[in-house]
This record gives sequence, C-alpha cells and structure tokens, in this order.
Amino acid sequence: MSQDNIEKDQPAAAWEPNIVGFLCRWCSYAGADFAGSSRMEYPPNVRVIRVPCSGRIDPLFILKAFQQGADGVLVSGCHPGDCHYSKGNYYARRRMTLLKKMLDFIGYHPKRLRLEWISAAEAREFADVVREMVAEVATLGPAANERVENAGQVAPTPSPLSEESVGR
Amino acid sequence: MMAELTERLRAEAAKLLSDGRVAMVIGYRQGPTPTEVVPAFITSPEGAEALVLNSLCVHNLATYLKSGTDGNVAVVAKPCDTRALVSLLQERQLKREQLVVVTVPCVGVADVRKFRAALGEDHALVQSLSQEGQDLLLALQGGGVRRIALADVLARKCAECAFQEPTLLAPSLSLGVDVRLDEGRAWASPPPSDRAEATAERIAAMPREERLRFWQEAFSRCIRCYACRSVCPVCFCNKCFADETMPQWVARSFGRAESELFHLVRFIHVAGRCTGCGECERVCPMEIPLTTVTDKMNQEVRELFGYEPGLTTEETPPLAHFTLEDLDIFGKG
Amino acid sequence: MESRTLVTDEKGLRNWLVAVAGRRRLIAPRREGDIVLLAQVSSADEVVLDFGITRNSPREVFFPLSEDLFSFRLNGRAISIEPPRSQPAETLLFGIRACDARSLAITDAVFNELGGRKDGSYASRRENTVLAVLWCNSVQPWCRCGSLGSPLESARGHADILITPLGDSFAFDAFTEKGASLVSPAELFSPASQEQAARRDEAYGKIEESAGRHPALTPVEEDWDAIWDNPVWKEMGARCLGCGVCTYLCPACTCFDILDECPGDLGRRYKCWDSCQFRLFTVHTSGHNPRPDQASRVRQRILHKFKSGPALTGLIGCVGCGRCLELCPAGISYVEILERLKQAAVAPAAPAGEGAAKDG
Amino acid sequence: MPRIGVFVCHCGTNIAKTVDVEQVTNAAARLPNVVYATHYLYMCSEPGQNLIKEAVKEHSLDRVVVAACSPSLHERTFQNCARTAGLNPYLTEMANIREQCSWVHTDRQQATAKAMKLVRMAAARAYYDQELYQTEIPVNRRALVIGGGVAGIQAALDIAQTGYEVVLLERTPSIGGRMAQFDKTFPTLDCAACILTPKMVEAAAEHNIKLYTYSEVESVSGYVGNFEVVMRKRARSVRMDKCNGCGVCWQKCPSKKIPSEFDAAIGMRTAIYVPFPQAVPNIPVIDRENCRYFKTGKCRVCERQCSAEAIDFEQQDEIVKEQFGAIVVATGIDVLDHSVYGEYGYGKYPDVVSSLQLERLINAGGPTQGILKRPSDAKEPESVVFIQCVGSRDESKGFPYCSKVCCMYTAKHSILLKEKHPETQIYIFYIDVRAAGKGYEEFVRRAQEDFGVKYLRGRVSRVFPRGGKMVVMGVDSLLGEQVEVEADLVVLASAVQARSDARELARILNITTDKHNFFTEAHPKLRPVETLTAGVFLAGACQSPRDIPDSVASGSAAAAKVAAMFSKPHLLSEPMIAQVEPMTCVDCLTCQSVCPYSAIEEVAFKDPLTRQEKMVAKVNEGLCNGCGTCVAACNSSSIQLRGFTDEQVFREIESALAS
Repeated sequence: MSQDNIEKDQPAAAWEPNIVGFLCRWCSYAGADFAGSSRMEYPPNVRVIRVPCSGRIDPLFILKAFQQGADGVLVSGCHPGDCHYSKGNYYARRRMTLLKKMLDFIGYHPKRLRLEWISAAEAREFADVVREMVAEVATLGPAANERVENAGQVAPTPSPLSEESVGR
Repeated sequence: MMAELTERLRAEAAKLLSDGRVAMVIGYRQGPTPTEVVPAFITSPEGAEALVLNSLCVHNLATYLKSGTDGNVAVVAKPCDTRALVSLLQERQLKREQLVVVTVPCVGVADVRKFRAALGEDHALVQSLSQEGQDLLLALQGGGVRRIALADVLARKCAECAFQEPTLLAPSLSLGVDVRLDEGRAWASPPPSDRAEATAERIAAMPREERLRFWQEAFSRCIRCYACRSVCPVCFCNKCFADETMPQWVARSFGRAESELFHLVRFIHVAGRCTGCGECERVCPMEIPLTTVTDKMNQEVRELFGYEPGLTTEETPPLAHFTLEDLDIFGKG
Repeated sequence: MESRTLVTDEKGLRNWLVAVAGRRRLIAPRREGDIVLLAQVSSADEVVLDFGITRNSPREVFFPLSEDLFSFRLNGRAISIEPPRSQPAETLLFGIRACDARSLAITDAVFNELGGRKDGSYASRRENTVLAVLWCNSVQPWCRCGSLGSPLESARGHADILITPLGDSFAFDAFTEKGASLVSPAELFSPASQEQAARRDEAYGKIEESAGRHPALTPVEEDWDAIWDNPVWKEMGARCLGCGVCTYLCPACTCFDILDECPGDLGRRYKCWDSCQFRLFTVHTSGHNPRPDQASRVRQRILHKFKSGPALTGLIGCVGCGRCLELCPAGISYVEILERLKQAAVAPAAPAGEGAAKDG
Repeated sequence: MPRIGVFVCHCGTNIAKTVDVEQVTNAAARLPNVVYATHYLYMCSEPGQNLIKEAVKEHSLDRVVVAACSPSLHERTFQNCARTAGLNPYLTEMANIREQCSWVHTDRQQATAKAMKLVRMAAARAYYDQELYQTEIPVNRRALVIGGGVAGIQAALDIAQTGYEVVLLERTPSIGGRMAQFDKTFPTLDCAACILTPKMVEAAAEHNIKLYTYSEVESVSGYVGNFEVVMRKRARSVRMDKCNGCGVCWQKCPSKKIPSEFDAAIGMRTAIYVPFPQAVPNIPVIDRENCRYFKTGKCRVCERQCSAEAIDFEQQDEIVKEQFGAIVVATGIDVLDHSVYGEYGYGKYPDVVSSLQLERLINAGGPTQGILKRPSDAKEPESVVFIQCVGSRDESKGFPYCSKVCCMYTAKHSILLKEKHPETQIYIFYIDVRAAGKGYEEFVRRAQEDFGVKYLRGRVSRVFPRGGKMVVMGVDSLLGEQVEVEADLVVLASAVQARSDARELARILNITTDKHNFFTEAHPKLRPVETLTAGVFLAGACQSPRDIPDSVASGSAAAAKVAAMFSKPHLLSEPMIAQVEPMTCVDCLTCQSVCPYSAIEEVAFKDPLTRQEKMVAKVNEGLCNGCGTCVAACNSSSIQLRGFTDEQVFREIESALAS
C-alpha cells in the first residue's frame, strides 16, 4: 500500500473525525508534550497547530478549518490569569464565545468548537479533552455530511448552474 | 408636516453651504423615477432645493463617510443612522469637528420591495410622491392619487425600532454644531411589527438541521457581489480579508462553502460593531436574510457583555475589550 | 425555419418538462426565498410560470460564476497537469425572457467571435443547450427592452422555442431544428386554432407596444473628449458604492479573472466572474490603479456598453432587462446617465446634485 | 521557489517503534518543494546535525524541516544547526512526531499517517518562513529605584557598586523605610538602626547614587532600556544646599502637636521636621498643611532662627524628566487599619495599640525614649496581651493571605519586654505559629521556654475595658474553653497590606497587580523579580509580605538583573513580533486597545502611491512580546506576527485537512 494511500484511505476506509487543535505554546502545547512524556495514550485525530498565544487565534482560522472540512476545532490556552502575555486568553475567550454562538445559530453543532484552558502541568486534562472531544465528534458524524457537498475538496461547491451541480 | 420639514431642511442645507460651514451636504433627492429616492451630494446652496425627505429615504448615509471626509461635511441622519456615525467616530474613521449632523425625524422607512409590490402596475403612472404623516401619496397620471399606508410596507428594522432618539447628540459628542430638525416630532407608536418574517427568534427555534439547511440555501444563492460589504457603514477596511490573496482566505471560485466563509467571517468582524441599520439586507440582490444573523449577534453581545453598538464613543467594542468577570461565558458543549 | 404553432395546457407543459428532464438537464425558473431564480430543477412542479424576470440572468448557464480550466498536482519539484473533469450536459434552458435571449448575441460576440477564436467551454455549452423563451405576461417597471429592438425579434432571433402563455394554455413556436425536435411527444400538443393563434399575436402585440422604451438607449456617438469629463461621472461615482450588483446581474457582462488555488499538493486553475466596478479590478502589482476612483469605474461600465463595446462588436452591451435599474443599492440609472450625456452634447451639463433627471 | 529538506528522526526507538520513519520519509520526499528527505537514528546528535549541514550544502536547501521531538526541546538546537550551515535560523521548522505522536499512539499505521500529516503541515509552513533578525535596542545605563526602604537601598547600592548610575527615589523626607521604625530585629535581636543607618549613609555617600527624597513618580513612557520618567521633587521649603541640619528650626517651631507618621501617630512632631534623628538626608521639610505660616501667613519663626538662611517659603515643586534603562519598584507596604476590627477597640481604647506603635513605644529613639508606658495613663504595664493574625488569614476581612512576619515580631516583642521587665505577664493569642526561617523556630521556643511567654491558641472575640484594665475575651481552642485575660496593654499584630496607591503606580509603570494589589512577578518561581514589562523589576514587600532578610535578598536579586542587563552592549528584540502594514492600516487602533504591552503607537505615514499622509498604527519593537493578540484583532489583516503569519497558519490548516 503506497504511502499517501494510508493518508488518503483513512477517511475513505472508515470515517475518522478530523479535528484541528490550536494550542498556545506556553501552556497547552507544553501540556500536550507533557502528556507525551507521560505516555498517556489518546486518539490520533487531532492535528495540532502551535500558536504563541490563544489571543493570536483569529476566528477566521476556525471558520477556515471548518470550511476546509474539519469536523471539530479545539482551541486551548493558559488558564485565565496565567496567560504568558497576561491578557491574550481573555480576548480569546470573548472571540470564541461569540463565534460559537454564531456557529450554533447557523446550524453547526456547538460541540464541534471547544475552548479549554490547559496548563503545562495538565497532561491528564489534555489527554482527557482529546479523548472526550474525539468521541463526541465521532458520534456527531462528519461535518461535511451536515454541510453537504464539497467540504475540503479541491474543487469548491460547483456554481449552481454548472454541470457538476447537484441543484441549488 | 413633511413638506414644511423638507423646506426647513433645504433652508438649513443652503445656509450651511453659503456660510461655508461645510463643503458638502449629503442628503436625499428624488431618483431617476418619482418613486425612487437616492443619496444626494449637494455642493451649492441652489443645489439644496433638490433635497427631499420622506419614508423612501431608506439609505444610511453614514456609509458615505466611512473612508473619511475631505473638508467639512454635513450629513442628513435619521435617529437610527446616527448610531453608525457614532461607531465611525468611536473607531476613529471620522473627525467630529469635520462633521455636521442634520438629524431629521423619522416615522419609519419603507421596505422598498414591499412598496414596489404594493404599487404594482401603477408604477408607470406615478407623477410625483409626497407624504402625509404615515401615508405615502402618489399623484398618478390623469389626476388620481394613490395612498399607501406606511404600516403596510414598513421595513422590519423600523417595526422593531428602539432608537428613536439620535444617539450622536449625547452631550459627550455634540459639538453644538449639529442641526436638530427632529425635535418635537411625534413618533407614531411603532406600527404593527411584521416579525412573521425571518427573524432571529424564528430561525433559532428551528431544529438545528433545518437551520443549517436554511442558511445553506441562503448562502448558496450568494453571487459575491459584495453589496453587503460595500454598503455597510462599519465595513471600512481599506482591504477586506475577502480580497486578501496572501493568504487567499476566501477562494474567488464560487460555491456555498466560499460564500458561507465570507459571510460568517464578516458577521464576526461586525459583531459588537454592527449598528443594525439593515442596509446589508436591503441591498442584497439575492435577498439573503443577513440581518437575521447580525441582529442575533447583537442580541448575544447585549446579553454577554451588556454592550450596544453606536451609543457612545466612550466605550470600547466588546471584542477589543474584556473584563475578569467574563468567567466561563464560553460554557461547555 | 418556422414550424407550425402547437398548443398545450399547463398540465401538458409540465408533462413536457418532465419528458425533457428525462433526457436533458433542465434549468428553469424556481422560487427561492422571495425571489425567482434560474436553477437546475429536479421536478417539473418546482418550475414557476408566473413571474416578471428571473433575478439571475442566463449567462450563468454558459459562463458559470467559476469553472475549472485544469487541475494540477505538485510532486516534489514536479508538476503534473490534469484536464477539467466535466463535459457540458445536454440542457434545456426554459423560461428566460426575450431580452435575456438577446443577451446571448452579445456574449456570443465576445466569447465566440472576437478575434476569430471560440471559448471552448462557452461554445460547447451553447451548442448543447436548447433555449425556450417564455413570453412576458406583463411589462415590469424596469423593462427597457423596447428601446433595443423588438422583443419578438429578440426571441425569434436567438431562441430555439418561444412559448407564449394564452391564459388557459401555452403556444409553442419552434424556430430551429433543435427546438422543433424537442417539442414532443406529439400527444402532449395539438395544433393551434385560428383563435389561439390570434390570441398569441395579441400577446405579442401587447408587449411589443408597451415594452419600456427610452430615447437615450442608443450608442454614444459623441467624441470621447466631449463626454470624458462630464460631471455625471463624478456625481454617480460619489453615489456608487462599488459593489457588483449591476455587473453580476447583467446578462451581457463578460468580465472574468483567472486564478490558481492549491491546498496541499493538489491545485486547480479556474476562471471566475469579475466586475469592473470593484476597486481591485484594475489594480496593478505596483499598487498603481489606472481607474483610481469610482467615477472612472462607472464611466467604464457605461461607455463599454454604449461606446467602446459597440465599436468592437457592433452591438450595444445592454438588453434592457432592467435588473441593474431595479437593484442598484444607490439607485444609479444608466438611462439617466445616458440621458445626461446626450443632453450635455446639446446644452452644458447641469451642476452636480441639482434637479433630478426624469427617466421616462 | 524554496528548496525544502526534511529530516526524520528515529529518536532511537522512541519514534521508530510506533512510526514507520521510512514511509514518513518517502511521503515527505513527494511533498511540494521538498527536494531532499532522509531519516536518521538521532538527528540531535553530532552526526545527525552534520547530516543536516551537509544536506543543506549538497542540495542547496533553504528550508529545514526536522521531524523529531517537541520544538520546546530541540528547536534551538536545530536553529543553531541551520545557522552554522549558513541558513537563517528561522528557516527551520519542527514536526513534533514524538511527544504528540509516537508517545501517545500505539497503532503503527495511524501513528505513521499522523506523522506524515504533521510533516506535511510543517513543510507547508516552512515554505512561508522568512528570515528573521533580532534588532538591537540601545540601553540607557541608568537605573531608577522607586522606594528608599531597605530593599530599595540594597538594590541601589548593588547596582551603584557594579558601576552604574542610580536614582533612588523616596516619597518621604528620608530614606530608611519601615526598618528605620523598628527597635530590634528578629531572630538576632540586633538593633535595626545600628544595621540600617550605615547602609543609609553609604547610599547617600555612594557617588553613583542620586537621592531624590520627598519625591514621587509622575509618569513613565518608553520601554526597556529607554524609559523616560517624569518625577516631582516636592518643595521642602528648606534649601538643601544651605541647611546644615543643626535642628534649631524644629526645636523652635511653634506648632508641635502634629501626629508623627514615623512614630505611628503615638508621638508628635513639629511642622518643620526631620522624621527621625538619623534621617538621610538630615535636612528638614516644612509640612505646609500644618505650618502656621502657610496657614495664617504669620510666623516665620524658623526663618528667623536659621543662621544658614536655608528656609525658603517660596520654593516650588520641581518637575524633572530623566532617562533610565531599568526601573526597580521597592515601594513596600502599609499596615492594616484596625478600625475594621471594631471588636478589638482599636482607636476607641488608647491602650489597644498596633505592633508598629509598640515598636515605637519600646524604641530608645521613640516618643518614650524606649520606656514602655501605656498611652492612657503612662503607667508601665504589668500584663500585656498580643493578638496575632489581626487581618491576616481572615477571609471575612478580605485578607486570606498570611502576613508572614507577625508571628516572629510578636515573639520578638514579648522577648524584648521580658528582657526589660521579667515580671511582666505576657499572653499571645495565635492561630498557628509560623516560624519557617533560619533560627526562627528556636527564637519562638526561647520566648515560650526561656521567657515564659504564654501562647494561647485561639481567636479573640472581644476586647473591652474594665476597672482601668483591658479585658481580652477569647477561646483557647486547645482546652476548648472560653478564656478571659486582663491586661494593661493590648497589642494587635496587624496584617501587612499593599500600598493604598499601588494600583495607580502599576498603571503608570504598566505592570500588573494581584487582587490584593501586590505587584505580580513575571513568573512566581522562575522569574520572581521580573515583571511582564521588560525592564521593570520588583524588590521587597511591595510584591508580597516579606521580612528584612527576604527584602534585602530580593533587592540584591533585582540589582543583579539590572546589572546583567546593563552589562550587555545592547538589548536584542524578540524577532517574532508584530508588524503593521501601513498601506492597508485604517488607524482604528483596535490593536492598541488589545495590546497587553502598550506596544502600539500612532505615527504618520506617507502613502507612496497617493503621496498623501495619514496616521497609522506602529509596533514598538522594544515593547512587543509577540503574543499576536493584535493580529487576530485586526479585521483588515494589516498586522502580521513574524514567525506566525496568517499565511503560515493558513497553510497549516489547509494541509492539516487536505486529503
């Protein structure tokens, strides 16, 4: 079996949740590392993107991830009061809150976006959050099914009248 | 009353121009046909004669000030329009000293689509338009007069209007340079609200899957003409993320996913800044119920942060600000 | 080629659509939200027969909002190119109006004739599509088609089939082989009676004479110098919001852009609509913009349709469908602009902001 | 087009056991713009790094992606490796396939697939890496120490003695601070004055130290290495250049009944005064609120008496603006105002005093020349009751924290009293005795065992007078019974509290405070004397309750940090910081309102295309710490965070999800 097939067939063969995780480098990413050095096993469905601070996470990142076919997005930063930059996570909290309210209103399942405060010491918490979220998203099923055609494909939704169209 | 008021408006505008207080008065004038009203940019005292005032003055003229002004400008504003002016001042896109606000009374504006529907075949016959209180009067060819009650064609935002006082004239903002024509006006108690239309409540009440389908259909109609963005008074970015190519956040190729991304990000960008003028929805050629989302977001902002955009320049928009009391506003799940 | 007129009732019409839909992709007016759009329909019941004009124009059918030219795969430093996936399907385009049918003459000129080259995908879509015009019941406030030639001629000249509502029934006239062959099966139709033919001509006549007209809707003959700095540009430029409503709803606009996208190692090159009204339309890499303000963009749009365009193709770039008149967020009327230009040719232009020009 | 090299590490079996490094390498080799991919047993090892260096040369790579452990472990290693290979260190990326892959997954196929994904993401990101450079920030090698207590003095001396200029700024007329008020110090019982005074004199004599007493900080601008501080030197009404400190003026001053701050209000002072005899500088100030001349326009006694003609009633506050490279905050503490404890009758009954007042009452330099006389009738008390934790560890009064010093100074007081009058009965109500520290526990035991001080465990409920004595009612929680003790004097061990105006100073310095208004350190363990604002350091009790040894230690620690900073030729700015694109910036300054470091300023910018000038936001590279909060707040993406650009994150998202 060729290398990239492994990569490709994974979703095809048996659907697995695709979750993107944005972790602040000081707390949550370190917490994830700690979970590693403590050999805590958790499912491989989360793709971690390291950012300096949860305050760096533009709601645009999350929306783009969903548009690209993510089934869930995990946002994690330092506990309130512990932000390495003292305030970033407070802004993140407001942004993510409004974002979630909007996604819910638009019809996305609220469980697909998760905000967690995980410190560098909280290896167990990180592993638990990943396990829990993967399980939850797995029961929700592929976001692409909810948002019909095209998520994540190279080609976008066909223009409504073009041949590829499945009708508006 | 409207006629007399229009006269006062023309006089004030002419005076502002002849005194040299302002280089331009932005107001309303009759459009290409008697049943159309369009923004007017008056630069000469004589020009002021073209100004009109009636319930077809739907446009929020603040949007013409979002990229600043050269020289002093006077702008005609309905009470609710002043909120957008406040936002522009708050976000430093306007200089108060260059701005003369001419506030006019408002009995609500028409939903132009409903108005045209009500007018129907008579459209071609209309010679002139005038207004009596909450009735629009259309003089028809051959002497007839068609009377359309505003209540029957009222814009939804007016049915739900909570801003009958110009916010801009709060002492903190008034430089005493403004012209108030809105005093003593009697706001007829908001006419029967037609909330039956797609309002946030109705959509929120739908089962999630239905909501999802509703919005997918809506967004898949979008042709990305960007009229919503162009008309929005708080969409004042010099370069919109949607036009960004490094990276290309939103593909230029068409399709629901791309259009949805554009709209969702735009909703977030105006969240806590949107002053609810409803222009985005008015101009959408595909009639996507955009204000349903912006209203919903404003409601969330109100409940979460106790903030109402466009009331004061003292406060900071909620996403540019936080308090330690936010605690677990995100909630679980 | 003029075949004899056939007649069927609404039930028959819908059955015909069902029959056609069995063989071809059916694109027809469909209600969405509060508007009627041309869209691919899955069942004939969705088709709307009573409407003014569809909000979107048929150009989408031949000139999609975006279409792949090819896709490519990156492999290390190597790039492999793959042809586009889909071939255009056999289609019946039902329910467009005479004015929209006329617009195809303009898009044909641009995509199929200019420079003696054909735009492959446009051409094949044209070939694979049968046009069935649905004759108008009434004249809409914004209709200006009358100014640009007889609606009936537009239909005869550019459609394969003309379907005329006669109240209780519909008259079918096919002007092409393609069209005629599609008006079947025979059992659905009966030949038109004298009386029905008369009613059909009556319907023609009603629209023919009442169709919106305006004297200003003719090519701009004045010199460039005479019109270039007309105050109307500045006035409209100030009012124009720079959105794409007019150009994206216009059946005769043909501007597009070509871009690449490459998430991961699989990319594509595609063509998509663009609008001369967008600020970025003409921006150079250097940042310089030859059309620096909205006034110059409004001027571009109007003069391209009524001066430079006609000079190139011999055709006015407008069919008077009225979409831009109805839906411009700022109430900008190209009719008013043309009128002002032509006035200016005789009398000096009125200063900006004074007196509203009347649009007949 | 970048030329990317991918280097996959086995990490022995740590990675190779669960991840098929072979497959990962082959997949990597086919990623866009990857021109070379290989794997090795230990990439971080010498041969591993050499392998990278050679590949960079051989395949002229300009991007290096290392798939190995966590970047927090070896990012530096491979950045340096790239540097020695002639690349800009910031053109390296790491894919964390150990901590976040091989160590947490067991299914080999899944782990391998994920590893390939992580490599793909890293490579996609690397494509958009830019060369980054640290910019040099000049340092102004002068330090400002705010607060002339023992911590501030120590910090000032240590900095000065490493050869850098220091301004030691003190709000009161003399340096010395709290320690100067004390009689003796625990646990050694050596006299506070005897050990502090020499330091004060030394500070005054040190040529690198400028003393600004009776002065305050008005405002601070600038950033690390380049602060500009505006200070107000309040008018003393006495000319320092003329006064010789003879003291005639304050002996002759007619208004004598002013409660002395230094004596904790149990002693009196005159309107023109030095706070205490050993004051440095030993030059009086006129307290204009209380001076008869300033109140009535008549008097001028001191002026007449002053042979040095040093009195100057016209003197004005002097505003000075000076440049500093670093600031040490050592503003110390206040003592709880006991009136919140009505039940203890402080302020109501003269014979209920605070321990600070007791310090003055038993201090040879104090109002009673060190003979303990109780305030009400100047009688020498035969029995004294001490109440500990008055305020401290008391949620109900909003002081959940322990004041740290009360147990010790109460023991000290009891011993001092016993030494002078062994027959005095002494009771101490306590909750716990906290005596952690060198010789502390022994000290408390001496009080109990050698001096027979009676420790009663329990809270006091009420204090009230009865027949010329104070009655202290409380519970002995060990015996579990009500106790009632009669005493001539009651001493309250009052909670230590942040300065009432600490928040204001924090605002001026742009540093943070905790919920009790103590200044917060950058990291409680690893950066205890730094603040989040680079160049501002903390010393002494302004950070948390401290005793003298701790305060002195932290003073020296802060000094060491300052000296280390000054010893560098220049500071290097963090390279991964935000940067504004002025062409698209619309100057809404949302970035400014969200920046935790006040690093955004507004500047004029001339658009090269329109040639028009406009105002835009600009990032101060000295202040920016690179959190990126402003970047996410900018709707028009006119700010980018170097090293974490939108493009890079975008490509990571894309490749994380691209099939």
